[in-house]
Amino acid sequence: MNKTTIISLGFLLVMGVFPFFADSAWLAVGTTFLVFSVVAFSQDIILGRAGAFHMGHAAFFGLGAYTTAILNTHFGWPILATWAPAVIIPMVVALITTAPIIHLRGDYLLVTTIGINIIFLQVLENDLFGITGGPNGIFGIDVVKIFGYELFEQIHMYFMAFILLGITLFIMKTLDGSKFGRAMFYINKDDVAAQSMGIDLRYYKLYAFAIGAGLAGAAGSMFAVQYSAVSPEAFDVLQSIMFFTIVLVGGSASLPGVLLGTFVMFVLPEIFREFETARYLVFGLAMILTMILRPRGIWPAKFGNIPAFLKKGKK
Amino acid sequence: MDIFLQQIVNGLTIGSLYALVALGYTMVYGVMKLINFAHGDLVALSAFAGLTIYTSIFADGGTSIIAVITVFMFTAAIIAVVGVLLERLAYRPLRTAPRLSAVVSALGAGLVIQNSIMLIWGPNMKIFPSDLFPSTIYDINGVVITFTQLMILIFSSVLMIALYLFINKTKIGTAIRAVAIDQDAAKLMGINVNKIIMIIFIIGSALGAVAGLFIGIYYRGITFDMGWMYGLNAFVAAIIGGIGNIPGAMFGGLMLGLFNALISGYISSAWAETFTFMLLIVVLIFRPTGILGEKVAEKV
Amino acid sequence: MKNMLPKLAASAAVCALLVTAGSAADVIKIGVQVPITGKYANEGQSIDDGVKLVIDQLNAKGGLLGKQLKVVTCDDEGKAQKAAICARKLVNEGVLAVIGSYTSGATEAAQTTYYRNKTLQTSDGTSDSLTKHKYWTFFRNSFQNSAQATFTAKYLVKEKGYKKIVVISDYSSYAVGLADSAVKSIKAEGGNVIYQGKIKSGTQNFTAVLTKIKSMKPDAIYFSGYYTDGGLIRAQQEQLGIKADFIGGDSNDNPDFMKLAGKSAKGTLLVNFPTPDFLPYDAAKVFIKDYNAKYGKDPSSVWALMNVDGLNAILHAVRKTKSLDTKTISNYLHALKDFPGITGPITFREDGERINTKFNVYEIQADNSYKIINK
Amino acid sequence: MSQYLLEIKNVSKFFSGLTAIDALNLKVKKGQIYGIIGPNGAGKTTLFNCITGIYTPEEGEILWHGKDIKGTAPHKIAGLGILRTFQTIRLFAEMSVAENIMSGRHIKSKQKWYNGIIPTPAYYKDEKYNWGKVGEYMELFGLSEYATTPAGDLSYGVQRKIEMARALAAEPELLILDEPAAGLNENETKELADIIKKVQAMGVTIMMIEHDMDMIMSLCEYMTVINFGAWICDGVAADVQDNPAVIEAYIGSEDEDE
Repeated sequence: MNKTTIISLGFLLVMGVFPFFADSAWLAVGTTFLVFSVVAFSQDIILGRAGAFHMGHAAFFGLGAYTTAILNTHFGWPILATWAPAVIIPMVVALITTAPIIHLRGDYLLVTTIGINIIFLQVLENDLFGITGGPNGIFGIDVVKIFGYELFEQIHMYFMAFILLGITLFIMKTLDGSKFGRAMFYINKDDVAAQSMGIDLRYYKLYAFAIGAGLAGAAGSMFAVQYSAVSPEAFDVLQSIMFFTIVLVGGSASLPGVLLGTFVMFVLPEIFREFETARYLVFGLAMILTMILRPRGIWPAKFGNIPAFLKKGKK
Repeated sequence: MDIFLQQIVNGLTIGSLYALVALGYTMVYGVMKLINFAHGDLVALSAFAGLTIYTSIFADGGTSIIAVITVFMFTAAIIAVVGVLLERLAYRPLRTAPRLSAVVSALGAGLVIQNSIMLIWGPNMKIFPSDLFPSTIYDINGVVITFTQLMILIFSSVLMIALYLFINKTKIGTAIRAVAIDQDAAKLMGINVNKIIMIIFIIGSALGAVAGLFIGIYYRGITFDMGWMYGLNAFVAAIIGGIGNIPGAMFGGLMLGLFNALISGYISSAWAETFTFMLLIVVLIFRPTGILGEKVAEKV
Repeated sequence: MKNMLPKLAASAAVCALLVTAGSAADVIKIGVQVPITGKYANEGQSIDDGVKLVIDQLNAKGGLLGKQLKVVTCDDEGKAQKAAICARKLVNEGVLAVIGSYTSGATEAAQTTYYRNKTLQTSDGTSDSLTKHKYWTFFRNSFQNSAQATFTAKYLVKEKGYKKIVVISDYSSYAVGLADSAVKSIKAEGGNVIYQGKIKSGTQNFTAVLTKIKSMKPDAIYFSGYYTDGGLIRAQQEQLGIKADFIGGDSNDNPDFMKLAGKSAKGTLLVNFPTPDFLPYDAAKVFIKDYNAKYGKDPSSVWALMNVDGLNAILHAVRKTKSLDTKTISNYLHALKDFPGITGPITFREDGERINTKFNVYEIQADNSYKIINK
Repeated sequence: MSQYLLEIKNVSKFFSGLTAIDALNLKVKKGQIYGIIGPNGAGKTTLFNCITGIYTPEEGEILWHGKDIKGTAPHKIAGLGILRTFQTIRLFAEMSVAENIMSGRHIKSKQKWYNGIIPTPAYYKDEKYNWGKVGEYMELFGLSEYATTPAGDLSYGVQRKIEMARALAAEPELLILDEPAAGLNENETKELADIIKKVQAMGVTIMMIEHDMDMIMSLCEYMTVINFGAWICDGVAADVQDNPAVIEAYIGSEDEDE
């Protein structure tokens, strides 16, 4: 067992017992924390691994949420049946929208991905095809029904989100140990060298966007079910900026880093709710300080994820 | 036809404001390769600071040219100082850090400025008095232009021309261009890079302050979170023009203002932002470094 | 691993503490779910202040049913997602009733949670859909969008006889809802809507849309959004020389409208629920005086008063029924007729709708005062 | 099928009016160590960039096994079996040595598109096989002790070796070395020469740019001299050394070493 596995298992254990100590409000915060962690991980695939400056992730998250909401409320699909489209549609949209801009460098990509988010939001607000519910969004989304049971309680939501996070961690681990994950890192660290090693930049960046969007879509679907409502403001650019910041404050491409980032950027503001107006000021200061003191994030990524049999010689 | 010309006037007015703000983004980007996400919030701050200066100094003295000029000078000076502080505290420690760390720091700084405004001036909309400028309206064959609009157009053109000359004809301007091309080489040539960066922040922030004041005077209502919207539009304008390129920012700002006005006027205001970003994407597909941006070949 | 576990354990401990903290039964808790930060912060803060004023006064007089009252505020930032969290939090605090939220969206997102947990809720949200569920826990303390729309349409078409009407809204659920029902009502009255458009709230520059409208030569512009945009639209309309009457929906009723519109404010028509100044109720004047004495300013708008009315109705019901059972209180409220609120008599319909609200049309005078001009 | 592995035919490359390569011709035989020499700015690296697809020459043909590969994307060039190193070392500095070398195995890996999310038995087998290969190349270059060390932390000489190991891990037919001895001391240079010979013995054809004349002369079986992008002469070491045009080209540019 390597360190990452131990950390993941420890974390899963803590989160597994958390609901038995928390009241329903904190359970809601906990559930949202799990959902946001999944989104943060999916953002991290694109930003932390493939190194694409992507600041429009809330669009893919929202697309998953709206897919579930629309299929369920307008077309009467059961929630379970909406899961596949809630993953596939964001994937396809991510591929279509990023394919023409994937070659853009750094900040140019950043601003165009903000654009994707803004266009998505405008589609929602303008109620395109009359199915998005406009600025109101969509209310009254069903709960998951399985074998005749209705999973409507908060603790059910929590454990569904928990399972989703587990699946996400498994995917992240597989990705990091595959040629796909490594190719993303190579591109991130030096794209010219990566190309010369036969790595197709375009393919792997799009691959990152597709996987990232798919996971974000799954999280979005969960989010829609948890709140039984979706509305545009939950998926605006500020939300994208939050996911972007979570990854960088926590530590990009670092599993514990991203979890910490989500905790710091989402759960702490909930805990400090009492401070009301001043909290975002403190928050901004903390962002600056974190970057100055730990430019690679609170818990930076460590490389050297190689099989044990190669680790001979000096430690 | 007069409706079309009216849209042009509308577009140019907002476009010159975008251009002034865009210059701040582009100058910082040119030298530091950093998107100064806090710049939009500086613009908002300038509007609030300007309003406070005006009401505290000229509480009931009515308006005069001197009053208006004083407000502009004071505000520009204050915002320039804030801009320099911003660079010292939030950006300089990160100059050698990964680029994205500086971006997060900039986002954090924006949050700090925005929420400071809210804590100092409150969450409510503040309103500029309507008599800072005469409320004269000129009607030229059905095309209407107000005195304030005229001032915005004239002043921003003068400032932009002055900046252009400053960058291209003076010694400091040459130094700025040198630092933008290669910081290390400039350092070797004896240029004080820190000083140049300070000058950049002074000029950029002061231009932003002028824009912020004009926004306050023209639209009157100012809110603590308005910086984000102006910032984003101006930033898009800077990229369309070719970020790092000063005439590019001016061109981009005016172009975006016009484009927005025509889209809103003739197609749909509900989809204006969608069209803005479509324009951006189309421009970047054909000119990956913006319309006036230079093509940068990477050394392999 | 070493650093991670304690942190998470600590957070779990914090949560556990919070669970046990708030369960003392000798106080009655009143929840306030409003936007304390964000775009609608001033309205939210004003509602919060208003509620606290009433509760403080009541506590000074010995409380209710011999118990002291306590206000628990939760900031929903005007966002649906935060509203859902607030709802759970307030329910958990064991509040008797919740005042809020200010926006319809945040109210609707929290509604079901309150209903399921038998917690009373009173909100000033005006969206029609709020009373659609017929939750027995929900009481609207303001009025329905469609009621205002019907009144406005009748006034525009029948009384003023406008021939070419333009309807503008922003993107908020409230404004779009009001604009949509206004358009429907105007058409039903036989009126002619020549253009319905949307502006993005806060963009400040509305000249592009207005220039387009200018070419249509309308005789009336109806704006269903908020004063922050309404005042600017009015000012820019006059700058561009569009000779049409400006009629603003209820959310334009705010002193800042006049400041934003400047000299153009004169002659503007506003449709609203009767403001306290125009109501012959001393209670309203007393409340405003007390509010001003405590906070050094007036309530930011009539919405604070509406919410206080909702609160007062609930407190009255508790007093009369001598019960803290929400179902009993709800039944009493549904049977209540013309309870004297500070914004007028209060009567609730079966679905929680406040009925018989009257509307007025005000014309803004040169000195920024209001004059009622409807019949 | 051509008897040459790589043929450069009349290739020209221009940069906004400047001629970087001027109608150049050369032919590389399988198994050769082929040298490209010339003063700084002669267009040597530009030539390599044209071969590896980073630049597309405006004129001429680049024939690989007799087929024109001009304008092929860099990652596809690598797929054809042409791998390179860089004049300024381009390693993935923060990543471990083993991970760096693993990048060479990228094109040899047989993982399916879904293996990024779903592991299959074939995926585990493939991973194991390729890491094993990485181990072999680390052994070959004496890098095993650095397996987990970030590549950027190591000395220049070691980094050069990692770069070569990385390229070699892709099992290339043609290995292109851009100034492999630059910045190395005498011992390291000697070691490098041995490694290059070892690589040649493995059946890999090598093209190299080098300023170290001793090394070039002793290693390269054939070489082409270029200046200002144009051909000056080619031949075996002895011929080139005595060619007056070559001497002139070098003397004409005093500042040959940067």
